Amino acid sequence: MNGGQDLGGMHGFGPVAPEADEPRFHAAWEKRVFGLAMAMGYSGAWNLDASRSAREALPPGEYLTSSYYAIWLKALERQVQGHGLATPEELSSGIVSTPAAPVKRVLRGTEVAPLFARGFPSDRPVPDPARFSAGDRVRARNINPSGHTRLPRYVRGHVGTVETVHGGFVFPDTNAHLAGEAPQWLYTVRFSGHDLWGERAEPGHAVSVNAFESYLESIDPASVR
Amino acid sequence: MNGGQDLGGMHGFGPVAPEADEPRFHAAWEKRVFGLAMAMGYSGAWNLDASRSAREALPPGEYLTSSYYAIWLKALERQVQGHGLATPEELSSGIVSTPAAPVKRVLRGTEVAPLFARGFPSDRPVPDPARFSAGDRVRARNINPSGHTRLPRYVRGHVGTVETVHGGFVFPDTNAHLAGEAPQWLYTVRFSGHDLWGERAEPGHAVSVNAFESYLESIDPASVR
Amino acid sequence: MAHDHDHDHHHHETQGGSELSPMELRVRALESVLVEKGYVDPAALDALIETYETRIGPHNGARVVARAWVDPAFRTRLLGDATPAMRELGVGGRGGEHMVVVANTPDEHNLVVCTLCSCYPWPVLGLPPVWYKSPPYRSRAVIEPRAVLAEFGVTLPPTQRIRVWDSTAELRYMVLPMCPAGTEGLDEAALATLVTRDSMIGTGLPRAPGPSA
Amino acid sequence: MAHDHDHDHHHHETQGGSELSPMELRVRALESVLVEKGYVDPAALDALIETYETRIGPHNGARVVARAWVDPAFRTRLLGDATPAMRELGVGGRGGEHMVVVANTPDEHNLVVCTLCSCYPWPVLGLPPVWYKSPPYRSRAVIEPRAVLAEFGVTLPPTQRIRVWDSTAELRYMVLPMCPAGTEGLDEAALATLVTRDSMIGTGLPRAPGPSA
Repeated sequence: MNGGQDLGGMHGFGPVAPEADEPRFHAAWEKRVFGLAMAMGYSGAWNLDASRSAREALPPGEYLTSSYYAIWLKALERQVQGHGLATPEELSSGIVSTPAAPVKRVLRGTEVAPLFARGFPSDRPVPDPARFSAGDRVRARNINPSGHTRLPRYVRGHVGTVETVHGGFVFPDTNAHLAGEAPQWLYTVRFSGHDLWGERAEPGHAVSVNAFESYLESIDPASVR
Repeated sequence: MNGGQDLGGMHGFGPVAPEADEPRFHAAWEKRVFGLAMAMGYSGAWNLDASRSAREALPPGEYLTSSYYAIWLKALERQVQGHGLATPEELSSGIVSTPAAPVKRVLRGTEVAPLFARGFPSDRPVPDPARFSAGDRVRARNINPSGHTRLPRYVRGHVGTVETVHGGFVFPDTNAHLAGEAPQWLYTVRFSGHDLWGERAEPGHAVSVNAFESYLESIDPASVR
Repeated sequence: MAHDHDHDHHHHETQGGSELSPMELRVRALESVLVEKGYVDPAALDALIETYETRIGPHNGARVVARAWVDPAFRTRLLGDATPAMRELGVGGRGGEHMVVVANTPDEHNLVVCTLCSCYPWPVLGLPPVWYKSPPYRSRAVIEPRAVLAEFGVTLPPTQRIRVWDSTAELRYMVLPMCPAGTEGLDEAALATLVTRDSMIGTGLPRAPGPSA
Repeated sequence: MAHDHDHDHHHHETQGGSELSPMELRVRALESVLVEKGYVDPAALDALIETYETRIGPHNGARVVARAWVDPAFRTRLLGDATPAMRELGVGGRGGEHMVVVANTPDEHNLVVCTLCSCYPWPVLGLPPVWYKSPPYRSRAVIEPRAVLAEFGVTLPPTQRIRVWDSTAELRYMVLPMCPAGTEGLDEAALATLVTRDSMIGTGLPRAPGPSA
């Protein structure tokens, strides 16, 4: 979605502001939100793409004026409610008043270390051959889905060069909406800064994104859909 | 600038929310801000484009969470301070503690009716002939200035058709920064919704913008700068 | 979006014991300084507010539309060069220096927006409503106009195209809606009462004439 | 941006007389419900927080970099397929399942960002700093990386290109910085101390060795 999260190329946010001590968390509640989001992410009620989608679905003004873990919290509350795992009254009061709904999995304390050390790979086999090869010139398609996508606005419509074919990966645009992993070939596509930003771009500047196959089209006009 | 004001095509703000009674102003202070902004706009210290630029220079999160006249107020305060017409302490206290700076004009009560009934036209002669004619296919240039511009992001890079040549008008991108009116030919350019938004665009949908000549380039590849 | 989330308001003494909001106090301070320094004439301030709060409004545009419905020659002048045509009816001024009128047809419906700020033909339609200036309308009108119209209760035939006019320069747009059916017996003044503000933005259609018409 | 402008927080009783912020109360309510309903094991919560607060951090990435500096074969494996190469050093896991390492050269400097959220190689660099997740960095890194680097005190020669990697999928990036001059006598552990977190994001360069080196 063209939401508050799609920040590449925006102006007006001011300078980058590193902190002197850079604590990992800035309040006790931030740690709990982090842990709760990670634990619930394992429940099977949703997935990582769905969580990202829930965060970026906050109204842009709210997204941009909420701290990072406040965004996580608000999205997690919405997900918990949206999946019927708790009611607004329960989240408001902290008092359970409805029965628990079934979840696929509950992450146990003893499982954290082995599971998180192994990780949760998102590469998947894709039966069809890759449509593009390293060196191909491709255009990032001009899509504007109202749902989740990982193709940022600033590359859409621009022509770049395929650098790497990474294999098949879970497709976030469907997975975020629990519509299947529908894996696709993933590429690294390099764009010149001049092509992305115009003649005033900083010289000697290139940007790469990771783009799923359906985000790309051949620049051979005959094959442009 | 690619700021919080450049809203065309964004998602996530929710439904349009008409009000039942639609008061012109929602608080007494809104009227005063409106009047102050209009009166100060006549002072010659800045111009309308500069005021728009000051409003959109608010950090995007603040822009998107401020009411309309709160944006006007904040921009006006910044302009008054930025031009040395009052100090932050004066604006904070309401108590004048420094001498007034000279301004070019002061709008008098008796002048309001005749001046505002006449208006403040922004058409200006342009010596050179218009580069484009009705029917020409043109591309909106991919510019990304950090300063004021009136070419919205959603049309940049897209090809449209010149419908109307309107004559010369003050160029906001320079005028906003008090760098001269530098008038340019102004056009109406029509884009198809499909070209702007991709294959999922609503059918039978076109969008026109008013584009200054320097926003446009011929799609003849030989003449693309 | 309609209320101010401002946190960094200044601190003021309550003046004269009245209870004013932080924004009222902040604006009052600004006004005091600008007036006392001589940049703003209080009489001009009053005249500006009075003008735009009470004198201008969509009745001006409605008169223009009704005239165009009854007078084909005026309609031609209006669509050809709207600013002088409106001046014939005494309509114009600040915010309407460069008017463009776009006519709805059975084939094409027009919708006006300002994605970048709030450009609006003040002397023709008055000051814009909050929704016109707010992010939902500004963001969506150009990407999903049909969905926006549906929220306004306007469902157009699929065969009627939608043309969106984004007011990105100093041209200001007014939509000339189609005259409703059943208005044959109405005079210009009666027709003007059918012309809603929204029908001149494109988010609405004119009222149908009442049973007495 | 670093504090929460949230207005619609829920109202809670103060629990046990302690003074908790609205956010603490809101999160406490959420945790209570999720734990009581059996969706969250408190021991898992504690283990997750403990792991990511104290166990992971940029020292892991620094070990990888130092090894690549001293071991050309490892460097080759790392740049060819980073995930198994890092596993050789026991580095990997959640948030680092698909690692890509990009090497700085005199001709090209690499910079990593996630414009759409906050993707970051957790097991290699730890949890990201606030600035990495915040709008200024996310918006500007892709459009004016040289200006961003200057704010970090990094001024590159104009002849050194800048390559920005926007982490838009599940690949996670680590920059392999160039080994500083004057490190000939240092062993791998000493070299690792020169590798800053920022030098592996691309917003910094490794430390120069101290006078004792």
